[in-house]
Amino acid sequence: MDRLIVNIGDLHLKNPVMTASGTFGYGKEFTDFIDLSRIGGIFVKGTTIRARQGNDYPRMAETPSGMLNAVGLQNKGVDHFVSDIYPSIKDFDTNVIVNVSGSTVEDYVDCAQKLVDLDKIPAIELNISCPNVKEGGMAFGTSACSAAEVTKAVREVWKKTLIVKLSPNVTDITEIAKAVEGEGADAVSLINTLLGMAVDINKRQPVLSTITGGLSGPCVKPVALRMVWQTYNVVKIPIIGMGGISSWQDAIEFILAGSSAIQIGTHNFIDPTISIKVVEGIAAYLDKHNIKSVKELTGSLQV
Amino acid sequence: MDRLIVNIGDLHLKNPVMTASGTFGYGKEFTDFIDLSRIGGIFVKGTTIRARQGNDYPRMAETPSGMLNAVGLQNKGVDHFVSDIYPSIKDFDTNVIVNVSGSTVEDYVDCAQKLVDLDKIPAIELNISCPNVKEGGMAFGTSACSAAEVTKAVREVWKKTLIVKLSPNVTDITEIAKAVEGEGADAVSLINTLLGMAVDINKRQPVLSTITGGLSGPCVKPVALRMVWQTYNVVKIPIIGMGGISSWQDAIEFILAGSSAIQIGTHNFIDPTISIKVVEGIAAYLDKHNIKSVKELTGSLQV
Amino acid sequence: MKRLLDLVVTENNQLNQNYCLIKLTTPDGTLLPEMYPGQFVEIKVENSPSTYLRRPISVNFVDKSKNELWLLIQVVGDGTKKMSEYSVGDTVNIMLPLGNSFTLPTENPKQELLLVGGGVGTAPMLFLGASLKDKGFAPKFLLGARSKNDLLQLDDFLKYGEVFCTTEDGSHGEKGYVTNHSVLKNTQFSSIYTCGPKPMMVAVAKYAHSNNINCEVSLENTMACGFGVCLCCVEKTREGNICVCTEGPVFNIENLTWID
Amino acid sequence: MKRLLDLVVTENNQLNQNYCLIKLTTPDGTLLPEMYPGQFVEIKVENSPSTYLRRPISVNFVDKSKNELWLLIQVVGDGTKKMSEYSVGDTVNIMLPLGNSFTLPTENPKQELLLVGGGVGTAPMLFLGASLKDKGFAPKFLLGARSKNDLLQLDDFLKYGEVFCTTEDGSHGEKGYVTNHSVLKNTQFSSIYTCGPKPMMVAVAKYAHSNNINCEVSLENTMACGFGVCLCCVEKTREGNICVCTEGPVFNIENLTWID
Ligand SMILES: Cc1cc2nc3c(=O)[nH]c(=O)nc-3n(C[C@H](O)[C@H](O)[C@H](O)COP(=O)(O)OP(=O)(O)OC[C@H]3O[C@@H](n4cnc5c(N)ncnc54)[C@H](O)[C@@H]3O)c2cc1C
Ligand SMILES: Cc1cc2nc3c(=O)[nH]c(=O)nc-3n(C[C@H](O)[C@H](O)[C@H](O)COP(=O)(O)OP(=O)(O)OC[C@H]3O[C@@H](n4cnc5c(N)ncnc54)[C@H](O)[C@@H]3O)c2cc1C
Ligand SMILES: Cc1cc2nc3c(=O)[nH]c(=O)nc-3n(C[C@H](O)[C@H](O)[C@H](O)COP(=O)(O)O)c2cc1C
Ligand SMILES: Cc1cc2nc3c(=O)[nH]c(=O)nc-3n(C[C@H](O)[C@H](O)[C@H](O)COP(=O)(O)O)c2cc1C
Ligand code: FES
Ligand code: FES
Repeated sequence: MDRLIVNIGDLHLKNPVMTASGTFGYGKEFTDFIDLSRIGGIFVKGTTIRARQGNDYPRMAETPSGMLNAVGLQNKGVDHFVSDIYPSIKDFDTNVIVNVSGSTVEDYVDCAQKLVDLDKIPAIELNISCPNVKEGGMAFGTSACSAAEVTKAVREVWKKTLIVKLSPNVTDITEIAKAVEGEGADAVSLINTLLGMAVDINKRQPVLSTITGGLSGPCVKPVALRMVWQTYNVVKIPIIGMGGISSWQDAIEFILAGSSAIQIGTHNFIDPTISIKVVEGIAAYLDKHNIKSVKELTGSLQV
Repeated sequence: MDRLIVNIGDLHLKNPVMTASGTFGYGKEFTDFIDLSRIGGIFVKGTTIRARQGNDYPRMAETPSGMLNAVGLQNKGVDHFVSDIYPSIKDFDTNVIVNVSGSTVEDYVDCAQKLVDLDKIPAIELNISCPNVKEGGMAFGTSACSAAEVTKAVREVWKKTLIVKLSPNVTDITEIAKAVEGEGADAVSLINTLLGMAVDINKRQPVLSTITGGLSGPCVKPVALRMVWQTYNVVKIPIIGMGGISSWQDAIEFILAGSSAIQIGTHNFIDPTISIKVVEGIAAYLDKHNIKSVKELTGSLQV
Repeated sequence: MKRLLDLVVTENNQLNQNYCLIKLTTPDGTLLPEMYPGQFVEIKVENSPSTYLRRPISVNFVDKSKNELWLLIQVVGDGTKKMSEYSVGDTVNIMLPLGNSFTLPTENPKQELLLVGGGVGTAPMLFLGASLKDKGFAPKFLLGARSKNDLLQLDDFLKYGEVFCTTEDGSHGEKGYVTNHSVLKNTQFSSIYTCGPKPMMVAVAKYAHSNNINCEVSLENTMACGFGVCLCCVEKTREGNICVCTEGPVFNIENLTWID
Repeated sequence: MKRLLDLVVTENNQLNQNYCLIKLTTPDGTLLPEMYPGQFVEIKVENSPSTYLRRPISVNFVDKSKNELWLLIQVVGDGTKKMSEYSVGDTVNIMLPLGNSFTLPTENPKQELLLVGGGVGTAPMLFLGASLKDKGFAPKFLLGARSKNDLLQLDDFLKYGEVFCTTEDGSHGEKGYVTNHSVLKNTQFSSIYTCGPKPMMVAVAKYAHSNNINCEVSLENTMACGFGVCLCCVEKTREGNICVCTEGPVFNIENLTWID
């Protein structure tokens, strides 16, 4: 399966298929269904410097071909991750990448610093794009200036692979991508959720406790693909594409549009084996079209 | 049906249900299916100062719960509208509103000026948000400053109701809404299409001739509702909400979130009678909940 | 261990206009995984444009002799409508078993146990009652519904214990709500188990709490995944926000904030 | 006048693995609207999560005696798959009739007319052939397919005229493509009508043009609405971008830019 190998910074992936933060727990929840060693990597749940209870229930609304969530970064904090979770997942035979969130630059830096010594964490993903909490960093992700600032600060303490996850809730994602590239990010991942809303017409209330929430699933795929393509045309660092991927065909679309690797999010809920199916589908596509390496496909769209 | 009456500036609507520009032709195409006098108004196809051939085929891609289009404002120009189309539609017993597009401020102003003397055109909608052509004005719609500029210029020549149609492809739609309100727009309508993309993995090409296109349909509803809600909280002028409405329930969601009236777009293709069903559904909802006027519902979400 | 199985429909009985009882088995005769009362499954609904996520459904009963899983479905939207249209022989993709289960008492078979179900919340009570009887208890059932027509599976419940009913219109059993039923006054229960509409469960929980009766409730918070990864289904408990799909759906009321 | 009708399935014949022939009528016996060869309908497909838009399908035949509309369906995705699963008695929401139609000659019943269909593009040719015969012409059919198994409705075609076939694997008729068939050399046609895969239609158009034969093609551009409001289905013609759903699907090749 050499033809599936890709590299993101110093991060070596046996294949380009990974699972998105907040949709795959810590990987353990999936071991009943799949062999984790067969996927390229796992992005674990958004982690913050302090424990967070998340938002009030209701946190979820189903929408046409997708869903809104307002989880709000519920997690037990980075210290708990280091002491209690890391030991139980560090021996997974795949890349475990921590998704780091914060409300100040210091939060991000402190959180990253706590992870530096974990041998089996080859990369972190800076979540500057969570729309669900003030502290989720979407404010960072919607301005090139502050996106650059947080990237720069974390880059100083984090020497391993640094991925910055971008928000789609912006006028021009390429500006943000260029800004974080300029500060030394090894890769960008996109997209996080689109800010959306649902209304309960019987109660005459918003469905979510937070009024608005993050939209994900197949409905966002066209927007995500467009942003990957736009970004591919302006940055040199690799792109990790995501947003609505629910089949290997979707994954190929993202790769052709410029992704070096992809993440699967919401669809893990519907089919916890989807990541394996995508790995197999990509391999079969390469075979069928006689393509030697998936790297050749990245951005190879004929326009 | 007095309880369905709403006013948008000087525009009197017998009910809040209208049809969106580019999805309803000039209304004539629907007379086989519905009685146009039963809906609040019709927004005709985007009109430009000069005739436009539009983009090359393919212009369409189906997506999960929606579609991408790249029509590119194909139309025969405003003079043709005035001389050939207006006479055949001016006697419709409903409001006919012209959607005006341009690539320069002068284009918009000139186009508006040509429509001023048409008695039966009570309002125009400035499309500063078409993502499909350079000249579609999306550049105007993604900056508060230029949105204000074009609104101001048209306001000077157009004394009847002026509606400005906003682009969702922005970091903060409320800024643009406030800017056009500040220049005297009587109402804002939102959302136009989200910029998206689709890839043909067999041809390894974009599906659309223009690579990217405008996403519409139920998939965009959560984003549209959120933007209506955000805008409702910052402007005093009425909002005409749209994006994915395909049932009366959807329409009620938009009204609760802050819309004074709504437009139905893509769903006209699937069910050309949908506008009538939405009128009837809203009326029945008011009855069931003992609400005297649909005006009371606007923005009445309990949060 | 959680499983993802394609089960085959062996029966689909329309119980009344809104409810149906679906029975499923494995296609190849392999045994169904062990399931416990209170657990649920997640169903992948095909051919429903408005149903993107799986749908959580309680284990209504497990018929070990026939290797059958029973699901009691109330049609409320397109997902449950599509389930109600399953034909014998159809294949259904199901994730199971999910969630924790009711706590069965281990001693004193003479103690009085009450199982209270309202609406489709009666679903998990059948399996719970059967399991209790199996262990030597004599559970009592208290079932509430709008009217006679909405009382489901009465013959099945009767196999496992005495059945009491309330209907809002008085068309069967006592008129009114479950919490007003005379059996609560006439019997000293040591535990109450309940599932149903939230207002009913809250009323039962308050009754149990103020009468010092041990009480477990089964929640139906909206879920996106059902197996603990999305964190959407949380209930506020004394220990903070807790996932209903993994640490529930069954909770002891003393851990919830309802009775405050 | 365009209509939006709920028609009822009276027959659904699986012709082979990928094709089926569906017959529909009105539920109450009212007459179907008048339809002309080359026109199409737009079908609302239910229960298909990936099918949001209606699907355009050609009028394959109108059986006036039975008040039946025939549709020939090739299964290529979920929309057409769902159509192939229609049962007798199912209701299908259809918009019809749509588009223009083939130009039938009005004089000289002896003139030679060739109707060329490839793949599912044979669909409109049956109704066209029947209408021509009705008007006193003796149309010839030239049908191309991958192999014998993909040649559809041969018995029906034979009712209206002589049938010639080509298959790519030579399993029926002449081996090769329609444009190489000997009937083109042996007969002096005054008009050719064609529908099928674009490369085939282009080849036929070029042949006709260079042989000074009048030629009409029926296009299958992707459509969002089917009735002239979305402007998505345009074909580049000598008069600019023209909607295929209203000013087509039938075009005289001299108006297209293919033969340049
Ligand atoms: C642990 C658990 C066990 C359940 N057991 C059963 C069971 O045994 N039998 C059964 O019929 N149903 C059961 N439910 C409820 C069932 O999951 C929902 O009725 C179903 O998901 C609705 O799907 P739908 O597509 O038909 O309706 P939708 O179109 O999704 O919704 C229709 C209406 O139902 C409401 N609704 C949707 N989901 C829920 C929910 N989880 N709780 C309350 N209201 C909801 C919606 O707000 C909407 O108003 C259970 C739910 C949970 C969480
Ligand atoms: C005027 C007209 C008449 C037609 N008549 C018939 C007919 O009589 N019988 C019949 O079986 N089909 C006919 N078609 C084609 C038919 O509309 C498509 O095959 C159908 O829409 C595919 O729907 P789906 O959901 O099954 O596949 P999808 O999932 O939508 O698509 C499956 C594959 O088919 C391709 N495809 C989709 N639509 C078209 C299209 N319009 N043209 C070419 N490729 C397409 C897609 O790119 C994709 O690769 C006609 C099309 C037009 C425009
Ligand atoms: C329930 C849920 C929780 C999420 N939590 C996080 C998170 O903690 N951190 C993060 O960066 N993204 C989070 N996301 C966003 C996803 O990682 C992903 O960017 C997004 O869902 C788009 O991909 P998809 O359409 O494949 O789901 C979450 C998404 C969902 C649905
Ligand atoms: C095919 C098509 C053409 C459109 N053309 C125009 C246009 O000319 N001017 C305009 O302002 N909006 C145009 N729109 C956008 C719609 O008016 C509407 O804003 C958008 O589709 C969202 O609503 P919907 O989801 O209900 O379709 C077009 C949309 C579609 C699908
Ligand atoms: S439903 Fe996803 S964690 Fe409970
Ligand atoms: S398909 Fe909409 S105009 Fe032709």
